[in-house]
Amino acid sequence: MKWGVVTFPGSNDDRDSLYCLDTVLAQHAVALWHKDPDLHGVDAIVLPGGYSYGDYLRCGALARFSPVMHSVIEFAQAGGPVLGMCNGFQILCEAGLLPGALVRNQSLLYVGDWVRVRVENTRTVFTTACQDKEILALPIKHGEGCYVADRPTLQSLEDNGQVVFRYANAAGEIDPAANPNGSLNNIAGITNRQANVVGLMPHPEHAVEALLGGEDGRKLFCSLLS
Amino acid sequence: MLLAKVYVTLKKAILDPQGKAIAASLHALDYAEVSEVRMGKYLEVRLQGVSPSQAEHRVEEMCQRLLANQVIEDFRFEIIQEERGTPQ
Amino acid sequence: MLLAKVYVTLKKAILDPQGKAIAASLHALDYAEVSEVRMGKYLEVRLQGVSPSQAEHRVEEMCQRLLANQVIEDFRFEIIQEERGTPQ
Amino acid sequence: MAPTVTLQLAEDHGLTADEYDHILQLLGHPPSFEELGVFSVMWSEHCSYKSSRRFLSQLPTTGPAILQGPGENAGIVDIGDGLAVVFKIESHNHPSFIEPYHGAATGVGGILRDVFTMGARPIASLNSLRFGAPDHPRTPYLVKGVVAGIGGYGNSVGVPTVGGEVSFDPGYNGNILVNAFTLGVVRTDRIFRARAAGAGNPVMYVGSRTGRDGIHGASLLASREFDARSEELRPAVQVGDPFTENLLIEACLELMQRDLIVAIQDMGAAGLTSSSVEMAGRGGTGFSLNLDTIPVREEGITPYELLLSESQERMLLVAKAGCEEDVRAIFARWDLPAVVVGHVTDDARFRAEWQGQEVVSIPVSALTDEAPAYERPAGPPVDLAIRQSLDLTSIPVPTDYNHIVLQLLRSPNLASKEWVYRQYDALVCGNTVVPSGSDAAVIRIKGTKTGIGLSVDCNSRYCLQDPYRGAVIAVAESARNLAVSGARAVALSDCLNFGNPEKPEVMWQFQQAIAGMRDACDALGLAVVSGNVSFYNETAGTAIPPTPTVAMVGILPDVARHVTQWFKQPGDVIILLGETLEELGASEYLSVIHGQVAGLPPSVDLAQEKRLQDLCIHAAQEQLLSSAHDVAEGGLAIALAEACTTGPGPGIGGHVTFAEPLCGSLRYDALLFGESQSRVVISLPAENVSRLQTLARAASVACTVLGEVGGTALDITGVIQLPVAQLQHEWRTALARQIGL
Ligand SMILES: Nc1ncnc2c1ncn2[C@@H]1O[C@H](COP(=O)(O)OP(=O)(O)O)[C@@H](O)[C@H]1O
Ligand SMILES: [Mg+2]
Repeated sequence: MKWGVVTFPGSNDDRDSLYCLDTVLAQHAVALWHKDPDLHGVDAIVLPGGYSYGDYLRCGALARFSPVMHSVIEFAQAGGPVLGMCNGFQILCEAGLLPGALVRNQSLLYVGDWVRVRVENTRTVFTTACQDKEILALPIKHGEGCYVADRPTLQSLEDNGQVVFRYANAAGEIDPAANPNGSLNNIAGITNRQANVVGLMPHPEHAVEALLGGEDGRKLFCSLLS
Repeated sequence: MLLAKVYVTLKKAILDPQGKAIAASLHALDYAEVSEVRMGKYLEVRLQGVSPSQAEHRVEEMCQRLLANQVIEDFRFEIIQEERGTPQ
Repeated sequence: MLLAKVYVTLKKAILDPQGKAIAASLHALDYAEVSEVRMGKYLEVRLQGVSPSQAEHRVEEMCQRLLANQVIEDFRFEIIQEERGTPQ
Repeated sequence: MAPTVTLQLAEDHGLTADEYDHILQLLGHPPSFEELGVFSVMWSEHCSYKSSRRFLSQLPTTGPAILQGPGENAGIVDIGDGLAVVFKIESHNHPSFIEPYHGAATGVGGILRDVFTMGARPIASLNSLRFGAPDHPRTPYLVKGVVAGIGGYGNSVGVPTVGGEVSFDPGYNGNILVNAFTLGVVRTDRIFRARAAGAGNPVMYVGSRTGRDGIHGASLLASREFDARSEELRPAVQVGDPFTENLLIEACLELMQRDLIVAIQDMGAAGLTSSSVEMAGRGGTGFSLNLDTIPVREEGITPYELLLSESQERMLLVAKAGCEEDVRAIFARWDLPAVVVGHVTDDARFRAEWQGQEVVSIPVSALTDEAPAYERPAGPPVDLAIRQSLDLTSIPVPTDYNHIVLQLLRSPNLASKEWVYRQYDALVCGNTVVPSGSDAAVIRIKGTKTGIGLSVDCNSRYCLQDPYRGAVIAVAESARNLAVSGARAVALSDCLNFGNPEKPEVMWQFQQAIAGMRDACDALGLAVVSGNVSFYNETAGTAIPPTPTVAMVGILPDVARHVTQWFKQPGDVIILLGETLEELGASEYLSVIHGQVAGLPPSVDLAQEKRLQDLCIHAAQEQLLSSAHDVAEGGLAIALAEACTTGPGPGIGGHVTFAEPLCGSLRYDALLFGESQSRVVISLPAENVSRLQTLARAASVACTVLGEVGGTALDITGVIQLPVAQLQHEWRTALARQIGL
């Protein structure tokens, strides 16, 4: 299993994602460079967090046009596993690989914290290792993580079970009070129809070591290994 | 030189917390007459060596491809002639 | 109902990282004709129960006090009559 | 056309008549307009330290682990495994008051450059913030702007903010403090310094283009009192570009993996001028710049502006002759310009030419060694004795202690700072073991067992009442915050924020604070390896309370053995280490409950402090402790309340009973809320108690069993009975409520 982690100018969690994959999970992982359309034969792609191109127009807007993304889009359309975390999720939406968009948190404040998400779909390539309705503790750190989509889109997401993670409270209930950014239907992460592309605002790559606060994030990466 | 003034606004259906917050602050400052505030983007794009009609079509394309995200935003723009070196 | 269209732009000499990055991307997308991009804010402020002339002076005040950060930004605005319920 | 230089013009540049005469002597002719600009910034307080140099030299700056003390862009401490940490704290006070968002943001950007310019990858930041009264009309605006700016830059650039401090005092109403700290990690064989060498070597400019940003930020903003005229200085405010800084970090670190450069330095205050002069000065060489080659952002920038612009995200480096292309290639990969703008010379002069003529030619030493140094008159404020006197009998002993605990927890200085640090990315870089929320932040160093402890502290009320003791306590408390977390303090960076040094009482405060820091460092075996002096923090003639901020760095040999401040395990025994005296002077209790700022700060026995800290570190290494929390502002009662409430989740209660000698001997309010130093509240499993007592006895540290962890209330027999849920709610929500955020 060979992983590729894309580095865009302004990516921050790219190094952390690589560390998570190669050092913590002992995977073969390589860095992919935004200017290089060659995917170097990777089997799975991670779009990391950070502020690609400064996120200066809209989060993820400028990244989607970088040379590597053309290849990533083809890779995804051919069924290749693609995981977008935080900024990576925003890029997937801007690139049209996932529906909807991520806008400014309702609070208008950046929020860095640990949250709970409930696994709503265990059939995506990144959630097969999770139990249905399992609660994962994951960190978030974003200013624009409020998921929005028009009614029909939202409806079809729900109807097709494309919602993968929802913000939940300690009891595992989908509680508005547990929603850190105002996302519609407490959506924290979604997948495409083929369930090979997953995007989420939380940072599973920052939840793989007990020393650093938790290991629930391992499940997403291990799903692909099992 | 040509100047394209591009206005990007949130679709009506998308709520606008920034606009809401600004309206609230204005009310706090006793501007009771304010009934609504919507927050958008205003971009000035300066163009060289293209005709106004080419510009029309190029800027339309820039907006569709990059400047606006049509899932959540609408855009409109106007193009004006600008005397050298006096961008306003 | 009155609609104040407020344009807030960075002062000329102030660095505009956003505009810079957007211009770079437009070039990468082969819009070579783009010579400069400046990023600003566009606010729609709807006003009720004030006359256009009152509005003029109230909105000027709002801009100075809240809407623009005059340390780094300039503003201008125009006020138009808006037929009920058709904000564009 | 450049104006002709006169004494008047020199004075408008912030130079005195004497200083101008000295310049005439040094040059032998009147300076050109550009030369005047260069002198004015290099001789400004901000760049020349003319009022502070003499006294800073009293601070201990060496030690077995110290690889680099003051004098470079940042200090360096060896942490073993062939690695070192590089760190510095710096102020950005005036810009942040004028434009809180961008002022704070560019403060973060600046300190980052000081660290990665030495070859280190920045991995953690702290910030120390001082605002005016909570109810001052400008306070909410400033708090929101500053915090958003620190987050906006730090989060985007990709360096975690893992700790800091915030406090409020009317003394900062017109002059807030924003002190930013960054720590990086570097291989000891890959440290870069800013010493130019090798006549003929090309000088290269990398990073953002130069605009008219912040002309005279150093001389006018940072080196003058604050008054209405500051409004005119507004154009001096700079906007930061964290995206470009992010690229600059990666490009510079990539560059430093190769053997292509001799020296590198960021362009900070006084921009191109100071970085050139400092690099040449340290290397004993000269610099010759061709200003026509500087990449510019707009047309018509004058040579004067090019020399003094403080545009952000720029670096100057001396490449090895012949390596220009390789350097250019690396920066091109990151889409950054890298341009040759001059070369190193052997004539020890700073030269700049523009459009074929030399606009600057000054001996480098005239700008560095020859810069003025003053021993300004110093004397205590006239009302010192009155201020320091406190008649406790005039303070009524309260009856309802529950009420007082709640009032204190609501005070913005004690309330949770969660509203602030939730806006920071504390996790990026993947090293954060303990983020904001405990006494010290702890980060791990990848590839080793080592952890680094970080804390930034200063109680400016203490410093106002007694700057010597206040500074001693700032050092002692920040080291204690590390010790209770399991880390041994090694070295610190200081940010000395004071008023106008031309006033004897301010100079006296400064000298007292230096003496206090020196004595505390000597006693605790600490070195000062970097820092920054910020004078002229005044508004309309009133100085801020003296604020010598201390950012402490320490080491945990085994990061897994770190300790946090909150109770964890029902049944654990609660113990107080250290002695409680009847000390209410300058306390939060006195100010919040009785509206008084009076008396002397608590006394400190540095030998006792050292033994206490060693004990805490030892106990952590033996893994005896479930929690450890130092007793600071608010005293023992608040320390206990914090141990109950500050952990993740709903918290946990504690039952405490005061026996002799604690009670009886002193006033109850002093027992509960006095701020006697060298005290720590720990909790530990019953089976570890006797071992701990043995260690405490050996260290001759008083060790008093207070009670037991458990239940859902903080219960101090006979005086305090409060549900943890209520404490937690009050404490968590107070800041936003009190400030109106
Ligand atoms: N501006 C800030 N940025 C980040 N963390 C902060 C800030 N202010 C306070 N904190 C965190 O809040 C906690 C309490 O701060 P403080 O009361 O100053 O601790 P202490 O009294 O032990 O020094 C600490 O963990 C500190 O790091
Ligand atoms: Mg403490």
